[in-house]
Amino acid sequence: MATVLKPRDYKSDAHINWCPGCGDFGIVNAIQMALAELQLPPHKVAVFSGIGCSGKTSHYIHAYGYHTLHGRVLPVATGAKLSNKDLTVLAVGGDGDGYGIGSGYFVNAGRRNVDITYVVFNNSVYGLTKGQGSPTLRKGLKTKSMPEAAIQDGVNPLALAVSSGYTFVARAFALDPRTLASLIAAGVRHRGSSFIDVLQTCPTYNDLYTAEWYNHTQSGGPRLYRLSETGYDGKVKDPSDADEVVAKKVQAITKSYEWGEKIPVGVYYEVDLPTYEDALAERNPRYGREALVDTDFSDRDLSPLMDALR
Amino acid sequence: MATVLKPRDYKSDAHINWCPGCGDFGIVNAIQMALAELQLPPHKVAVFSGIGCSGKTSHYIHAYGYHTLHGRVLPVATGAKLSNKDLTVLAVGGDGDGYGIGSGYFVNAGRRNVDITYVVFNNSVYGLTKGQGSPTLRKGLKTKSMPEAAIQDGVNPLALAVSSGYTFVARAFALDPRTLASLIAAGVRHRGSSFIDVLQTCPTYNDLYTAEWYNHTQSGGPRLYRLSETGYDGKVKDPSDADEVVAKKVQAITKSYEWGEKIPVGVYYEVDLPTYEDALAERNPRYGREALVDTDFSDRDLSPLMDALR
Amino acid sequence: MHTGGERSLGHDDLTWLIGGPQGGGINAAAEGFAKAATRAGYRVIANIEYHSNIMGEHSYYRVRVGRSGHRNVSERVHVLVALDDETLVGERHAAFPGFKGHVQEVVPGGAVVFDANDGPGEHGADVLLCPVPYLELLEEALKGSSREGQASRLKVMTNTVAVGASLALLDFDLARYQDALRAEFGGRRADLGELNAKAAALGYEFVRERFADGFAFRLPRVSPPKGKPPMLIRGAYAAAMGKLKAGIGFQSYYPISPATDENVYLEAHQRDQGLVVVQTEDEVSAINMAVGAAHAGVRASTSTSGPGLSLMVEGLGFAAMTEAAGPVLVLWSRGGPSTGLPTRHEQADLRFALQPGHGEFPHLLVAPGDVHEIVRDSYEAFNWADRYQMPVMVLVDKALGTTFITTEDLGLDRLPPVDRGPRFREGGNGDADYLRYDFSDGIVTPRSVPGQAGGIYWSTTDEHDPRGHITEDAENRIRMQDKRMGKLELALREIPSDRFLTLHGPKSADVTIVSWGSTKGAILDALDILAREDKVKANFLQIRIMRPFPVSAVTAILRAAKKTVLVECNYDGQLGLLIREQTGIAMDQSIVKYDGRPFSEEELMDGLRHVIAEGPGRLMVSHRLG
Amino acid sequence: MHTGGERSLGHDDLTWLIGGPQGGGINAAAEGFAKAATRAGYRVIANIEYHSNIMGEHSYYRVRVGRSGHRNVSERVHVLVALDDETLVGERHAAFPGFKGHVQEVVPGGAVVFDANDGPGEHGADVLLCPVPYLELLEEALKGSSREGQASRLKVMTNTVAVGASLALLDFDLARYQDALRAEFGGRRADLGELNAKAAALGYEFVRERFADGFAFRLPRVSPPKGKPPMLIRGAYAAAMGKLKAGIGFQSYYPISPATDENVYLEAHQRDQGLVVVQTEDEVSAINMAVGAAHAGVRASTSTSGPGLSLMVEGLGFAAMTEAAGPVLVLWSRGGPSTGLPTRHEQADLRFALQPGHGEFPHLLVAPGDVHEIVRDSYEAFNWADRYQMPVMVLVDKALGTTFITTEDLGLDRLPPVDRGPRFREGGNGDADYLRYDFSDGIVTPRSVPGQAGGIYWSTTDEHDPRGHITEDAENRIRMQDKRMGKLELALREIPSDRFLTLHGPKSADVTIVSWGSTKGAILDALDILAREDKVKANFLQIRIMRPFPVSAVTAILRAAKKTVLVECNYDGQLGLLIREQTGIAMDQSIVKYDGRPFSEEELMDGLRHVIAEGPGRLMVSHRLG
Ligand SMILES: Cc1ncc(C[n+]2csc(CCOP(=O)(O)OP(=O)(O)O)c2C)c(N)n1
Ligand SMILES: Cc1ncc(C[n+]2csc(CCOP(=O)(O)OP(=O)(O)O)c2C)c(N)n1
Ligand code: SF4
Ligand code: SF4
Ligand SMILES: [Mg+2]
Ligand SMILES: [Mg+2]
Repeated sequence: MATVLKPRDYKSDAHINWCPGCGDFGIVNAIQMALAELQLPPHKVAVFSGIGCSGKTSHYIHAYGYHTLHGRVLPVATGAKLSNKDLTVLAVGGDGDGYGIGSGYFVNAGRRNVDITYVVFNNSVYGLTKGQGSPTLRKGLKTKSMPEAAIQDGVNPLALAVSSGYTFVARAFALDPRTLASLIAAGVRHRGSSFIDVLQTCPTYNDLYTAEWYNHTQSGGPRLYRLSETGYDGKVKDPSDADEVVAKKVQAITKSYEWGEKIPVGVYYEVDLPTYEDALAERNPRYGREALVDTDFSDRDLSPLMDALR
Repeated sequence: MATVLKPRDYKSDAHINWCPGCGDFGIVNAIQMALAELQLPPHKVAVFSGIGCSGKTSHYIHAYGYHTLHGRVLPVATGAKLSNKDLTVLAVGGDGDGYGIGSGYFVNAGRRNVDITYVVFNNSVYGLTKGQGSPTLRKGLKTKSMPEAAIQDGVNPLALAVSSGYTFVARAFALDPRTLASLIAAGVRHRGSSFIDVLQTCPTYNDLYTAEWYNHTQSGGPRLYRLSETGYDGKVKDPSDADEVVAKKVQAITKSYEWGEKIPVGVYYEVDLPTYEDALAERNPRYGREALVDTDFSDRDLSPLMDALR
Repeated sequence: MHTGGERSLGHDDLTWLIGGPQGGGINAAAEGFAKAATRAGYRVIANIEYHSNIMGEHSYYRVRVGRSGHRNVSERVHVLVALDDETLVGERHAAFPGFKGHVQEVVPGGAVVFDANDGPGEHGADVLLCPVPYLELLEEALKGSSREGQASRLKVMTNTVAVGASLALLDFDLARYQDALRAEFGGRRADLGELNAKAAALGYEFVRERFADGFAFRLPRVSPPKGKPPMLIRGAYAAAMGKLKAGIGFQSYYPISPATDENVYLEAHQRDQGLVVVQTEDEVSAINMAVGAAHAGVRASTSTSGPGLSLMVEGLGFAAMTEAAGPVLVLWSRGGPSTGLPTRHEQADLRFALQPGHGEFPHLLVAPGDVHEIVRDSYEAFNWADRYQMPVMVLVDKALGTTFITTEDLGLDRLPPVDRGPRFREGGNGDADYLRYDFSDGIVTPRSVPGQAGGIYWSTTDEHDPRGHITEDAENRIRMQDKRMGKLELALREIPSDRFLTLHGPKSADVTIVSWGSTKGAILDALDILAREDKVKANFLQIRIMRPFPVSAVTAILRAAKKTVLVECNYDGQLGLLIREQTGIAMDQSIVKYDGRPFSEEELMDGLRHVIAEGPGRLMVSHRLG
Repeated sequence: MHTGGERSLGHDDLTWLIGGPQGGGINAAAEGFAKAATRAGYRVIANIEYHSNIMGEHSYYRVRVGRSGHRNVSERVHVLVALDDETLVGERHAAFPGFKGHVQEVVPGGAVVFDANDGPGEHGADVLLCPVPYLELLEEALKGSSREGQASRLKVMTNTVAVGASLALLDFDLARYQDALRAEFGGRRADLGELNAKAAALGYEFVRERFADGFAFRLPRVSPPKGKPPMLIRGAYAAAMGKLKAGIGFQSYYPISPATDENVYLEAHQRDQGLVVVQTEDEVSAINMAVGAAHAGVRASTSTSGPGLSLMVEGLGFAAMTEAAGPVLVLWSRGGPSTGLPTRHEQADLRFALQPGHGEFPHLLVAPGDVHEIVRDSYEAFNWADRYQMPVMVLVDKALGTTFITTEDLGLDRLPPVDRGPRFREGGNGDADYLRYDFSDGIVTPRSVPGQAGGIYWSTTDEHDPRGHITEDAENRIRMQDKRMGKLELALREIPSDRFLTLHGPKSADVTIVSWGSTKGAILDALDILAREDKVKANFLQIRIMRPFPVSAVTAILRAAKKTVLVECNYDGQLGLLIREQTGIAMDQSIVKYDGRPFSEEELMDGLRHVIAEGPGRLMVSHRLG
């Protein structure tokens, strides 16, 4: 392998079977670009995915790949990361996977702040099961494959993420892989649970949120704009300052309701807080020194445990 | 039965086996008071509960009572309500039940806005399984029965509820059943999904959030104050005004982070929006006219369906 | 496999297969042809194989057409219609053993219709090659229309060209197919219907002129049946029909293959049939909503597949413990384990469906074997749910759900009446007297529903006393468990014995085939072939209700059998295990298949001939079809 | 039941029972006494019955003490210590059949220690009544201390008075009990230890002076064993010990009775044993974290009970399909179905544990029968998980988890070595050559773990090719399914046959008892009694590994058996069903119990005597204990 790793070094040779023009291509490219940017040896990376079109992603990346269960990607990734803290762990999955069947795990993973990066392919449909409305489809909307318009409201993933405790919350666009790549890289660099909601086009089933729709508002210009360009700063300067933390959370949540003619992308919220791994290391210093998977437990002494029962 | 229904008319004769002094007594009393305030015939009320100390509540109320599964109370209640829209449906359960194992259902029920009222007994512990930390216990805290302090963050149930789409979001205190009763009655009157987080003392396991703690801050006064007394108004005046809706949501979420020396109780957020049942009635006017359970389907004509296959 | 004499099968047994990339319109093409053939007076069975993918992977539809009708498909292809190269020569990107193309399946004297730009690959000597310039013909069809010059955008219409082309070989009445096309494109898209009709005609003419002459396998004009034409129906719709007829009010579901078809069908009929269909956030929610609805007094159901059932078992225990009147759970099995083979076939969920959850609780499990049985069982499931106050599972599978078959009548008029089971009627003292879980008289307690005056009760998933309150008392526990489990014996006594099983064919035979569910059609066809070609007298014990298990009837039949052969589409021979568990009787031989596809006629015949000739044991059969 | 001759049992078989309201400290009281007795040189078995409730419901602890030791508890109470009225006369608030009090269980010549304010209710003629003024004696004990006057706040200490009182009857060495009390209250609470010791002494004196004279059932001073005293251990700890010894690194769990005990024990040892224990949001998360950890190369486990297993089956299928090396799932069964009887006993999850999820996949299921077997099986489960790359379930239950028993040695030194199974070592070309799911040679492919250079692989819950990528090819499917399922046969061949089952007692016998799991102790005791009192020659086939099932060994033993009697704590006789499914052999007779409590010695003996005398059939036994 070359000394300098290129995005192509993270491509597997699996046959890709997404629809032509699917936004997922942009996301998988962005992940490969991000890994190259970070120069991570492929064998030190593990990609976990849920089930859905998006779930196939782990097969397409040259790294340890786990295509898990529908909605369970976060617990699986968490178990692996806690077992090998030296691993770079990416979790990916669809919006149905993450915000529907997986919403309980989405909320609870946020509370833990394990050092993983979670990328959600948000196309507002269940792609692989043929285009039903997903949890991000708003009430009243109807994509072409739905017999009836949605009669329940869409979730607000960013507000949910901030409320749940993610320490890095961002949104990006699948058809702008370069920006997405740098956000993913930033998410990986961030210590703690990073979450990136990726607006993804599904040309096959979603005829509402198309590339055209994202790129052109009624008045012509692009719908997406960068938070950074407006002077927005989502990063908490002093994590010990509870007021600043709340203010930044509220700021992010307020922004998260912006959806329509203008949709912000970029980092909504970021804070540096101790991770779950930090807490485990505090409890047991050896955990901080070596990965659990490398720990030799053959020296365990159970006699104190037995003596306590005598 | 008397013409005027009293709280005691909603008491069942089941033997109550909560610990002496448990905050749950206050909540069950408040529910009975609310039902009396609403003068609802007991047989037109169905109470659904999860599993936990709190889950036993349905047994103690004289009304149709369903003590369901751990974490599943909302789907069960939803299925029943949609089947009989004339029923008054209360869902109750613990904080572990609702915000932990049930968090996915909590989020997704919010999106539907079915006309039910959900009361969560928030004691920051898993009572019935002997005092483990529950999802509302904040990081670093340790109740007396825990071997180690919590190393994950607590959820913010109110922020989660607002983000998820509940149309009535409130907080109350178990040891003030009178206020709680009026909030529950308001929640029942509200058309749509009402959610009330009830701060509940667990004298057996939670030695942090005790009655004493709630009633006396370090400086002496009570920790809880009423939102209404501060001029706070959580109610959306014009539900069609998207900006007002977002502003009120953000206001509620901001308030929800207030926790410590001062804790607000009362209605954080309220908005009148069409319910899921309204949407069903729009789709099928008969649904609006009579409860599904009363509908006679024996007149169904399947010949058009068969003809379409010929 | 390709024994002689096939040409003589002529129009009574002809297999037409169309293959192409997923999302490329082969469903519409094949279903259009199948419908046209049915309307033309033929009987059809048509099944699809496809990948868990939206676009691009190889998918194919096998349509078997004849006068007298078959109940299973055959591997012997008479006309192959290839929309792409992979259909001809197989999966080029497969790193490990992959599908090698359908050309190999074409019988001597058969034909291949393919794009003139593709090569047909290796094929039998006696196969007629019909290269057709799909795109050129399509361009021609569009000429002069408002869509002229859009051929590459409308590329999916080359399917119509190809189908039209194949019909010329068959001497099939083109107008019938054109009618089907016009019916498909109604209203605003009527011009597309016309253009398609034209494209079909151009393909038809192209082949008629160059290749059709002397082609032996034909579907000439026959006199179609009088009155309404028969239906072309598949299990997914049959289940929905049964449910609707039963008065279903509430269906909750979470999308999953192959259950989605039934759910989407019901969803599309919400307005005209007045039911509520809720798409939930997951299967846990789906089953629990259905339990809530059942308790509320509505006929409630949910449909899922294996992975969904793994999430629903908790809810089944809840329903059983609280003696809810349902729900009815329709399980559309697919290839397992885990996510498995989402769009493929298997009968591997029987054991799990027999014990769907922890602890001991009653439920009823029925496994219909064809569309008629699906209608009946999906309907009656609600009667049983109400009568025995327990969840009822209907176990079906991908093959049953998706395979279209011609039928005149679904038997809706011959169903037993709706039975809502014992209901509480308010008497004297109201609530105070009413015991929802009374065990003093009889096993099934009359139920009230919320909203009903005087009928207030409590229920809990904990063990409970007759009033429904929690108790851990030993004596009460024994009586409640006896009450709940006793309902299984009650059902066994009350349900007519012919609902449990059917012995097809002669009462006494040299070989008794034992099976369940979707193998029914294949086995019935095989009985005919065995009798006709092999002079073997065989019969078929089809077990339909699996729980409660009809021990004595099965024992009697199997004790009398000379040689028993188990046939199942799974690895373990799960029905065999159940029979042995319940009766002690082991099958003499078994034929299993677990390659993700249902039995073809040839696979089953190969297997049966082999085991009839050989000694005892387990035989795995598979012709490794695509 | 109360046959004569019991007085002569003397100190070799004495049952002491303490009952009182939940949360009222009976655990500490009983465990203190049990530990004191063990240290005094007696052997103890002690089990608790309690409600799913935190405070107030009736709970009781039965402690059986003797020189030679029993493996099961007895109903014949020699000394009853009642902390409340309900212990004496039963559940007053029960609307339906309720528990009637423990006084009925006291043998002739036995005694009841109770609060002087309560009435003892109906009791046998020959029962010694010892009313003791609990609170007054406690007040006296507190006198002069810093806690003087706080008796009602420290009311839980009346337990100590009561226990002390009972020890006088037994002539038990009071100092031993006082030591146990002092050990319990260490550090800052040392003064409470002293006060308790004083309270015990006052109770002791009160009874010694008034009632103890001539009481027949005594536990006099004996010479305790030299060296370290034996342990008093229960299954929950034994499982944790086995896991720790095996090198467990990761345990995830969600709280649920009766699994919580094991989890909390491991949690308490995170610091000193270096493992990570994660309390998750639910069982779905717990199993999936454990699967993730297993794939990451750590020995990973989770523990739950029936309702949790219903949520974990999805994850088990995932582990099996991706051939993860584990996790180990310890299933602590309780009374079912659904939420059921959360704190009560049952063996009703066997069938579900045999097919835990949809589709067909391999897993290993072992059911240890006592604390020593739990240590061994919990340990070896990890070896099997690594060696066969499949999930392993250890099936235990509430009775095993909570029953304390005296033992000298857990056998940690006699365990087989740690075996991590076939591991991938980087060779030549790295990733390109490595096939994680290679089926070309052997059944278990060496595994790499993420982080390992050259070992990159893919995995999926879909069917996959040797590289781990999705494929739906028929040939590949067959080979992958054969590979996965074939590991069960490999395990059956490789695991020593004595790990699968044990035939206890004489090789040939008139009666062969067949059972599994926690009934072991009861049956071993029963074998002794049958031989001694009934002159019946019986043996006991204990089946321990249930999947893969040891067909030939079981068949051989059962074919040779004269009369087989199945014993199980469930409704269906689930092992009997499994045996019949696997061998065709039906049990001659069965004894089942499903009242939420384990077999007492008397229940089992009643049952055995009955079925030995009578013809074939199923007998439900229950003495309807509290
Ligand atoms: C337990 C379970 N239920 C249902 C399914 C079927 N299923 C497969 S993918 C999918 C939804 C995919 O939607 P999403 O997560 O948004 O991913 P996308 O395909 O849009 O990328 C569903 C419901 C499954 N695999 N497992
Ligand atoms: C599926 C499942 N897992 C675990 C349990 C065990 N369990 C019973 S109650 C409970 C937690 C109760 O906590 P909470 O919901 O906060 O209610 P509380 O007792 O505090 O009122 C748990 C984990 C269960 N009944 N079902
Ligand atoms: S269905 Fe949509 S999300 Fe799935 S591969 Fe096709 S375009 Fe992409
Ligand atoms: S444990 Fe806590 S929540 Fe449960 S009954 Fe006792 S005081 Fe109430
Ligand atoms: Mg999606
Ligand atoms: Mg709680």
